[in-house]
Amino acid sequence: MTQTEYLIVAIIILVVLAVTFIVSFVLYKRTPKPKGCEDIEISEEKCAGCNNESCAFYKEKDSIEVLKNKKEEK
Amino acid sequence: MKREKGQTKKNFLKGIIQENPLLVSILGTCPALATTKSLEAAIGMGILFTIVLLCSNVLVSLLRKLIPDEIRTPAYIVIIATFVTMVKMFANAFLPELYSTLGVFISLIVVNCIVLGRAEAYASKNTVFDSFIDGLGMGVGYTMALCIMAFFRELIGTGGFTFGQIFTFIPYTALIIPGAENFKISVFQNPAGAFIVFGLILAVMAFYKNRKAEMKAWEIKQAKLKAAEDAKKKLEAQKANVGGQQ
Amino acid sequence: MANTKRYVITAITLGLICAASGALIGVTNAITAKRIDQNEKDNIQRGFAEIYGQNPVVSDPKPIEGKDYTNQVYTVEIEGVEGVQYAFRADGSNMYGKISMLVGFDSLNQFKGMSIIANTQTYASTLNQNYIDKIKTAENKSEKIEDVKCGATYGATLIRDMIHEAQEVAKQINPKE
Amino acid sequence: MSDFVTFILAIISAMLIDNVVLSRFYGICPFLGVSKKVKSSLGMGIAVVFVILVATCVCWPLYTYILEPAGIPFMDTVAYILVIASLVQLVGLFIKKYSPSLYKSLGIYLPLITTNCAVLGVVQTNTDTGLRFIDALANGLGTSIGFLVIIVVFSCIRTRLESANTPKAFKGLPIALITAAIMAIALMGLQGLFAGI
Repeated sequence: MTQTEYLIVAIIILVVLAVTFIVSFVLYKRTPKPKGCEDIEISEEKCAGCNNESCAFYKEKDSIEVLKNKKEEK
Repeated sequence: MKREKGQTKKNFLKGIIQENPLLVSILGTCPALATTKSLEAAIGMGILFTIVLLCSNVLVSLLRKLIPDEIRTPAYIVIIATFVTMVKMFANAFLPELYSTLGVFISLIVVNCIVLGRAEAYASKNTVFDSFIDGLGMGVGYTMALCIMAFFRELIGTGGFTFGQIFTFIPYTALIIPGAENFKISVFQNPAGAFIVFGLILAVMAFYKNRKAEMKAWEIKQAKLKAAEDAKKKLEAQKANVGGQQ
Repeated sequence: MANTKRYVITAITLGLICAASGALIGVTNAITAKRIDQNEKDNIQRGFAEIYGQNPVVSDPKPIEGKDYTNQVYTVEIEGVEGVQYAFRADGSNMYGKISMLVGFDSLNQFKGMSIIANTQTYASTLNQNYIDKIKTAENKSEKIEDVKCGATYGATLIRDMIHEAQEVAKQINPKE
Repeated sequence: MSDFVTFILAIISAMLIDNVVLSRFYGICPFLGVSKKVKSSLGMGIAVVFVILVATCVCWPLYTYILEPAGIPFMDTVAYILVIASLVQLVGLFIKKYSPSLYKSLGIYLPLITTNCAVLGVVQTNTDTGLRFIDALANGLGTSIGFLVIIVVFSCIRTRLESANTPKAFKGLPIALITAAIMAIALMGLQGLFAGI
């Protein structure tokens, strides 16, 4: 194969990778959580000490605060 | 939209002090421990990081209305990876010493939680200018935190500072404290030293935070005591008053 | 209908982002490629200066084929020194990374010195301290080359093998006897 | 020396002597963030082992047989991050759909692995340093097992630190970092283990 052909193949593979990533990302998000795992994200002990804003569950962190406050009130 | 006065300044300072990405949020720790062997390397890493953060923040906030919510993360990762690759190539071409010193850690900016985190949490919701200022503040804050760590590590580990080895355009200067080379503790140049310095910095910060909280609690307590005393005095005075009347 | 439109817009946006990234990286490459090549050449020139002392006149490299490590030969001329000297470029790798170096010989095929161009070994600093620096400062260099026990034995063995091979090639190219 | 012996030696040296967390500084974020409970650190470690192994097997051929002949080796970081991210999403998808029990224990850590420096770091160094495939595999295996071992050991220590009587300012992360420093010093003692071979 010449270099140009290799280049074309490489670009195709890169595009395929990008498409795979996007499709799998969307599919992952759309798949419902299995039974019995609906609330695993909002567990205090697992996420405490990690401030990673890019974590997919970070948005649900606020709910951890809510949980904590509720506990304290009790 | 009307802007509050001083909001830009507040926005900028927030990244340096209140929400310092390294010292308060404990994010981006990998390069912080690995590239702080010398002050120069830390400054270089901070600058590259700031450039990537600024570019990605600006572009993400420019495109924030175009990118659908559902595929935000993949788009951001592609954008960040592009900028990192560009920065890497520029570093390789124009600062080859910096490139070889930092090595794989330039590529690892892609997976740095701060860049993706700021894109997700800030730039995707705010205007271009705000995102720019936010990126600048976070970048400067991170660079400063790196410099603090590198300062102690190089000072204790080698007994002074050397410049001009990585940024070759400045002349080579070695500022070694006379006599210090007999007292240097070389473990601070090793991985273990990085952990120790980072742990001690966090401990100092926690100490001041605790003391502040204690002072506040003490003030509240004093205020309460004073109030109670006042009330008591008042009561006594009333009693005396009542007694006097009788 | 509205859904289809949304998907099309999404796809176009993503395509544009990817195309823009590709274009940006391409442009950056066009800007920096020359400079990176030049850096590499400077590095090699610096290596020769390190081996031979002053700035020597170095020919363009000629490829060598069929060897494990040695892949290029340079002829080196120095003012005031008679005879042509040969230097070799050798690249080798082991399980800890790769080493690229220049190995220089004088006109009598005696080992003159070496210069590391790239060292990506995991234990690069140990290797530098305990092996390479010792060779560079030693009086009897060929004796130090054999002493590979240094805490990064695999890297040292690799360097030793590369030097030995270069020595053989030098004898073939420049037979003196 | 036979290839097998070098393979084993490479694994051991990547795992202990040149430990991924304590001397190469990859993956400090999960090392500090997810090491509060032994169970969760075990989950994170196993997920990382799996992803690093598969990513190594995909990325090395991708670079050597496609990117390099095509003359675009500088696209490596982009390609690797795409491979790792899609791998993580695919694994997550599979687990989410077919194995609720695995999802329960690993589900929360999977999205975090994309931003774990250890994965990209290993894959990138494999090609940056020009390793052969077998060495790259050994590096990946050793690194990931090293990560698993260290994070589990560290979480065991941390659970005990919780109840230890530490100064107030050192509670939490600072004392954990000092502990990590002591562990790093201990591992430094292994340097030069294979010097005689």
